Amino acid sequence: MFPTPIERCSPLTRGLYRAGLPLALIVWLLPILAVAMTSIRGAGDMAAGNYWGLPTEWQLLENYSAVFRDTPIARYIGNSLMVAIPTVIGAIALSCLAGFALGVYRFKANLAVFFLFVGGNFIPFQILMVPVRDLSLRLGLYDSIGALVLFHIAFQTGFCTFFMRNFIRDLPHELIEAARIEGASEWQIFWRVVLPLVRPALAALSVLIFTFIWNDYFWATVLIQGDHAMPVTGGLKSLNGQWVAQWHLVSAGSIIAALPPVAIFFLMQKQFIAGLTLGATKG
Amino acid sequence: GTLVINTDASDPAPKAAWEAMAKGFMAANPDVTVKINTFDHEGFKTSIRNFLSANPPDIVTWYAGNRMAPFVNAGLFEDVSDVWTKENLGTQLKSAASSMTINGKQWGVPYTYYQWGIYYRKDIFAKNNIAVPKDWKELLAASARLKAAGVTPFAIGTKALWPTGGWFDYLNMRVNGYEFHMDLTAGKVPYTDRRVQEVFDRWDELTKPGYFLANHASYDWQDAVPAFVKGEAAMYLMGNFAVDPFKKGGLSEAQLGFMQFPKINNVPMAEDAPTDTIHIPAKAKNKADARRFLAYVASAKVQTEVNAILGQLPVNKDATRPSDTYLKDGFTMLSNAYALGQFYDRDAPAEMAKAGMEGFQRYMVKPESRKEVLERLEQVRQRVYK
Amino acid sequence: MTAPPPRLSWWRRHQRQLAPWLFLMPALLMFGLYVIAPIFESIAISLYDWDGLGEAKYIGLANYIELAGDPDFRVALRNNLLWLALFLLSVPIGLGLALFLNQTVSGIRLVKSMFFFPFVISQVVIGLVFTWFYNPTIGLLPQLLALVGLPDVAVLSDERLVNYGVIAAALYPQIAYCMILYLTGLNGVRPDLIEAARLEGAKGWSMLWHVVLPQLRPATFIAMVVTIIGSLRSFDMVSIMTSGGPYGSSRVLAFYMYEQALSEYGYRMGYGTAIATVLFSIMLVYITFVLWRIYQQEKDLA
Amino acid sequence: MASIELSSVFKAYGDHAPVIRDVNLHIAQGEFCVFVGPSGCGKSTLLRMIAGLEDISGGELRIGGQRMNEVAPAQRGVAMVFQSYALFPHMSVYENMAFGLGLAKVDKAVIREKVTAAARVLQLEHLLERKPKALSGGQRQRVAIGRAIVREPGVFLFDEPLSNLDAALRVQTRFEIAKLHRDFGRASTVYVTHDQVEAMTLADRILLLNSGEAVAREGSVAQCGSPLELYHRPRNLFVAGFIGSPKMNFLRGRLVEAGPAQATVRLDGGAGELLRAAVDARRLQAGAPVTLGIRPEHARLGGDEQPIVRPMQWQERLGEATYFYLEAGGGAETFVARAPGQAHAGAGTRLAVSLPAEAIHLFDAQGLALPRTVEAADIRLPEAA
Amino acid sequence: MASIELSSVFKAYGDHAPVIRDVNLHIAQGEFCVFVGPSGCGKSTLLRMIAGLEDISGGELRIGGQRMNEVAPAQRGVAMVFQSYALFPHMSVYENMAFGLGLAKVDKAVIREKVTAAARVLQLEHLLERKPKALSGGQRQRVAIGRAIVREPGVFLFDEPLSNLDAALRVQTRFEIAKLHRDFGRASTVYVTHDQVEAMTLADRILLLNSGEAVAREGSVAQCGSPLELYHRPRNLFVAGFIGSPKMNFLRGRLVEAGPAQATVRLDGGAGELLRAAVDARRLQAGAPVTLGIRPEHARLGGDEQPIVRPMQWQERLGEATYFYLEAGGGAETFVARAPGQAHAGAGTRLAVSLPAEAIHLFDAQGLALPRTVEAADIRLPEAA
Ligand SMILES: Nc1ncnc2c1ncn2[C@@H]1O[C@H](COP(=O)(O)OP(=O)(O)OP(=O)(O)O)[C@@H](O)[C@H]1O
Ligand SMILES: Nc1ncnc2c1ncn2[C@@H]1O[C@H](COP(=O)(O)OP(=O)(O)OP(=O)(O)O)[C@@H](O)[C@H]1O
Ligand SMILES: [Mg+2]
Ligand SMILES: [Mg+2]
Repeated sequence: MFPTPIERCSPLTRGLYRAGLPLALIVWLLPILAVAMTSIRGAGDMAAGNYWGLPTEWQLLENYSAVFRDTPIARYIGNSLMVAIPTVIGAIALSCLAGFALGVYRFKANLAVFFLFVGGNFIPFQILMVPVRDLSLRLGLYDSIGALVLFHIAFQTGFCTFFMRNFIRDLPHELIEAARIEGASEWQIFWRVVLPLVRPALAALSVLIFTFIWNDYFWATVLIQGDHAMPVTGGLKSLNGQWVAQWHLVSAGSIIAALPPVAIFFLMQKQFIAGLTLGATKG
Repeated sequence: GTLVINTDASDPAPKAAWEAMAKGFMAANPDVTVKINTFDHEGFKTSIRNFLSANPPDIVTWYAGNRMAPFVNAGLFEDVSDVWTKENLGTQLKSAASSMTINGKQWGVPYTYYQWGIYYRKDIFAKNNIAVPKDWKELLAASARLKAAGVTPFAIGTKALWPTGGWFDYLNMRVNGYEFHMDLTAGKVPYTDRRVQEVFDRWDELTKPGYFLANHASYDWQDAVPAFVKGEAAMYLMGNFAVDPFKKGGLSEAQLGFMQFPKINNVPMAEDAPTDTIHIPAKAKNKADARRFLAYVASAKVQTEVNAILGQLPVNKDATRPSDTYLKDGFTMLSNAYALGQFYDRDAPAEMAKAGMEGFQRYMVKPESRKEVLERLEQVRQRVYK
Repeated sequence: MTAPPPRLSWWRRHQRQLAPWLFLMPALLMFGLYVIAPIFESIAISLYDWDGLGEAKYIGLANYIELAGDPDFRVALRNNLLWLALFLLSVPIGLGLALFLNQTVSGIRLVKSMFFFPFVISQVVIGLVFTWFYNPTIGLLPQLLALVGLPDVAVLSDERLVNYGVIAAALYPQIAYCMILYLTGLNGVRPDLIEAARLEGAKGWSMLWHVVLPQLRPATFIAMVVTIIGSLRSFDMVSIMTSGGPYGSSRVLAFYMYEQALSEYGYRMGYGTAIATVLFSIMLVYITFVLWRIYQQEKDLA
Repeated sequence: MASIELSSVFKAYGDHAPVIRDVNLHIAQGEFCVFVGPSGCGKSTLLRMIAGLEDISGGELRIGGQRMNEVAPAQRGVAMVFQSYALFPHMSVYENMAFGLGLAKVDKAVIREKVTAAARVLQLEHLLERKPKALSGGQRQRVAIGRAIVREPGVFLFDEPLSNLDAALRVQTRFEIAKLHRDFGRASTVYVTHDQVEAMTLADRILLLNSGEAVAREGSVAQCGSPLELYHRPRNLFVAGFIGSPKMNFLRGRLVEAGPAQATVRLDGGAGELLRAAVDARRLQAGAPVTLGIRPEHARLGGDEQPIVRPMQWQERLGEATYFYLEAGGGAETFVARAPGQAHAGAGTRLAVSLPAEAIHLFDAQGLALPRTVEAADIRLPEAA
Repeated sequence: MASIELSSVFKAYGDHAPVIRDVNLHIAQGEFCVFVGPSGCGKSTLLRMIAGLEDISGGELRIGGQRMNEVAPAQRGVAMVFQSYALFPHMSVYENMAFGLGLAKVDKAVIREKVTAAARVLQLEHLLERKPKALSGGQRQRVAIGRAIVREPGVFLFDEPLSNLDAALRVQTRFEIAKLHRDFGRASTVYVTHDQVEAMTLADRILLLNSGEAVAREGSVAQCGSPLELYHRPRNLFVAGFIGSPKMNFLRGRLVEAGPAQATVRLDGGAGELLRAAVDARRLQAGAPVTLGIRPEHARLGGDEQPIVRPMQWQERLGEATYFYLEAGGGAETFVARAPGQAHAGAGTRLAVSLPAEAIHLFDAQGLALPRTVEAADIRLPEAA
């Protein structure tokens, strides 16, 4: 175990470790594996009570196409994308600007404003439920994708600003001063010097926010009522109500809903973890 | 013009029914375009509050009874007494008239309802030599015999709470009668009343011996269906919508029987028959076409067609009777019913209903908590109906 | 380059003072509109009796007085405390996993990323999976229990077990989260300190306790922060797995306020926001502590 | 191309005591001025005020005769090279160098010409497409200089530009900077460093800054003059101790007699030796406490001109030279003397060190130097036959 | 307390070429051995192998006569001071120093006694309750040393312990380390540094390590000997160039004549001067290409013993000394000569530099030094009367 590198341990320990690793992985992922497996089970297996063993028939295509055919899951996924992507763009745009202001300039209210964002980011967001719902109603956005997008942008701006500010403040201040001496205006400093430098942070944040938003369930419940705007988490929950005891379909639906964030995580793992921990460990 | 309809018809059959209605109406009224917004069944119950005030359609679906009261009181539903008078709905929709009336006015039009009752396994009854119970004693005896044979008498899944409401409704209506039940759900009687205690005395006779499916609080009503289908349980107190999953599960008409909830005390037999309705929001834009639509839906012909698709009962007394065995039985039963309840969660105000069903669930899981449950319900009653 | 210094426009002279506020404006507007103002609005609404349809009626502290005597609220509050206590288990477990995985053998990167999965997947999915896992007829848990000869239990419908069942499901992603934090923290452990300690004779527990853990303090801090916040915000799992049942015994504050304010049988906006306000004040103590710590750090850096 | 004038310049951060106090300085066009001083004395602050990166709390700054206090950095005609180089990591070398000209909307072709010319001078031509990350420390340094020179500023500012380079590279880059200054000689240069050798070798003039309470007492400027002036004629104890390495030895004593060209001092410690110093101490009274200073390289071991005898504690043989650490006595620190590399001695040996009168500095009780009466004996080497 | 023996020690990381090759070294009990060499040559690696922090790929390590290859670091009786100090930031100074003893389950009272004693020696007594963060660099350094000495190890290991300190502090701490070594004289010490002055002044013996392909050719050890041995008798060009600062000047030439005590060389560049060198070059044939080396401090400006005349490019006046940079000619780099501080010359002046025969080093075409025939003229300073 850390900090002794395993190469320095006895061959026995090393062997145990190597064998234990996949075992631990399987136990850890058991719930997910079971779902994956069930999502390709045939109805026969389900009827026979074979819920946890290896599937006897493989109905990968049948189950998944059934999900797409019989339920509006494609619509849900579309909705999720339509919520997540604009949110990511909006939250990041706002927080870049704000993070730049807080990270670069020394002014009196700097820390106070910063704490406003950080503190807002930590509140139990349920407290916002009733007012945000009312606000959306007044704006005529209730039960529409716009309502979710605007709220998510605003709320995520807290976290993103926290993150961007820390990142920008860690940039060498001399770069900004050098640009100033070279004759750059404040906007040019932001656009030509700082923005290109925070690109890794942007990637990290985008990935992270995307998964956050994709997985949001609470606000989908609060702000969305109909299938026309329901993201996939909420959709899955309501499908679960219809699919009682049809676990192979529930599983396939779950897998479909889980796939995009997992795929993004796999593709951009480094950014994801960087985002998570940079934002976090600075706290 | 355009007629916007918001419905909760997210399940396949209701969806088809509404599409048929829209099509029929447009055929009859070529000048009107019908636009249906379908909402998730559960989500609809919350979203209706918002769109009624913010962005009202011309027609909404809803439920009769107390469930409609908040909207009527908040002035969100249109008074449609004129339609009733004009179309003579008072007679045609007689059975539902009282549940559509508040302050002497009618606030919408019912278009479908269905019966509740006990579905049972004929084959298992036969195997165990049990006749269809006629009264409480026989029901208890049958249950005892089933239990002895290793069969759970009653399937039930109470995770979603409302199935407990069915049991309470029936026990109360059979023990104390319809009027008392209505007084109770209207908040006029304390839950600690001796007569309520008697309901629970009867209920105790089922819960204490363990006549309900074990772990029922883990299941939705559909989760309990397999137990019934597989013969692990022999009876199921449910609405008629359960027949479809029973049949899909593989039960034939030879195996599946329907009976009225047996008599307990000597009171007139009333039944639960939840009614689905349509209303015109007070702020609707196209009220003229909406009134036409109401009249259209109220007609016997349309109700016949729609309920054929829905697999439910038409409210209009002139509509054609259904051919389905269980619906036929149900129709007969309801026709002879002393009165109809809408169901606990529609008859009682929402907050009371929630607390009540939660209490019933708690009681069914832990019968020994009966006293606390009732005391708690009484507390809630005092607050809700103040 | 010796051109006379240009007459400076007002904008040029004040550019540096104004720039931060211009940059901040959009974010502040959105955040103020959607987050800051609603907090106060919420607190205000909690003084009213309002069903979201009709007129709101001012009733002062009546909602809070009712809360004080509301057994459901007490249950929710107690459950939240239970969540808080048990949820914190994810910190040591996450640490253990991180220590276990922090080795350099071939393929470890893949293994690590697989271990992150539960965190990436929506809680809705995990909730569904665990519901199924606990299902008394077909779930794996009863089957496993049967294997070892224990009586089967219906975890989610047993008021004594339901909270543990839900929390266990919620722990699953949270452990993964803490593990990620610790894995990154371990990257930052200074090798020279480890070596110095090794020379001093530290190994095993003494190494972990005296040298590694103190260096992981920032990771531990943040893991605690996110875990505590997560436990107080917990909503998804309860909503998915039990909807607060059986008979409300697995309610938590976040869910209870939702139920009271926006659910099918609810629409007591004032009462819901009163619960929210209570939850907020609990959290505020904690947020203040976190901000205070960040403030200390900022002071050190400045 | 531009002179720099600081008149009574002050700087205070927030409500703190001023960091910079009362700096008056005229840097002529083409002059190379080096700021030195203890860490935290405000060298960078002063430089950044000239650049426009810090506000000037009081006084006036003129560049090329124009008041610049309120002018934005970019309009001052200054270019700065930072300690960290501050190259934009996302831009290539070319883009880095062209950045300022681009912002000034200079014609593309002109930019290319100027950048290429500067790159040629700095031998960066083959690196123009690289990103800074792909350069060595010395190359980055050169790019930073290149970025400064393409704008043809009137003033060059350097803030410890060599401190991130290793020893060998530092020497080489130092030569290059000197060469550049000669070639682009019309620009004034201000250069901050903490490296004595850099200061001594590069400066036309050194500005040594005070720190701590001395700032409040006598302003920020400790002494300003040519390198050898500071070396040979330090104004006070602080300057004497700061310039030179190893630092000047100090011995306590009392004035015995003061003549126009020489003074006699009795040392406090040791044998209370009487020493003559080529110093005009007539403004002090006999018996006044004085501090006598002599640099290690001027204290001659084994010599017999005014010898003092002290036990040796420790020696360091560097090959090139040997440093002897002697017990000074009289409460002073160790006395260091430099000897040729061959010299050595047994531990504890009592060694005679001669302190020639013309190498001795004398300071009064306030630490102010008394005027020395000998000229520094410059030897101009003749052209070989 | 313990000697250290390395026999044919090798080290390779993974499948790479060995970093350390064939090191044989005996460090006697009480000896102070300094490792120097270019960056990346493996100094730290070698030290860490002694500490037990790196596995030894081949060969044997003995400490106090015991084979140590497989022994855990804590059991080797070694203590190490890291470049970063590696103080535990969450422990007070006292806890840092007591850590090892506490783990070894030493009695609390004994620990207190030892730590207090060490703190007294290092003047840390008033800091015992502080956290490392609240200490200055020099104090941290002393705590790190304190932590090492409380355990009374047989071997002290230092890895560039002073490189994070500023110049003045570095000098002072250097003295302290030397003093400690004298006081705790029974422990052997291995000290890694890249600072020549540290190496020259602290070492009983210097081990200079090769890097790059020289490692493969001749093993890791370039030369091992006393500081002055390396200074005066470098084994080859690499050692000659590495030791000494500014580094030795090299001039190309050809051997003209070789006698038992002297050789004559004709320089390639310049006027093709004939120079005598006090070197035994008889193993080379006349006409063989040689490299002639002379240190800047030995090349005497204005002298007339074997003068060569070269134009001056540039001078640096440091006050204490003046360095003249001359055009070497013959493809060699600039020729540097050190002169006293008073000396200076006009740019471009042709200066005469004398290269005394006994100061000249000669290297063959392979870079190996030819044996010098003069002893280094050590002058032992006499006790003063
Ligand atoms: N932004 C600031 N706010 C408050 N004080 C500051 C600020 N910047 C610098 N100081 C203080 O001003 C003084 C001078 O700082 P400056 O950086 O100019 O010193 P320096 O001479 O460049 O030192 P060094 O040699 O370490 O670079 C220091 O005491 C520093 O603490
Ligand atoms: N863990 C490692 N894996 C592979 N190569 C390594 C490792 N550690 C060091 N090296 C290589 O071994 C060589 C010697 O490294 P070492 O740190 O001993 O050098 P050093 O002489 O101490 O250098 P410096 O003066 O920069 O401290 C270097 O070339 C380095 O790249
Ligand atoms: Mg500075
Ligand atoms: Mg090293």
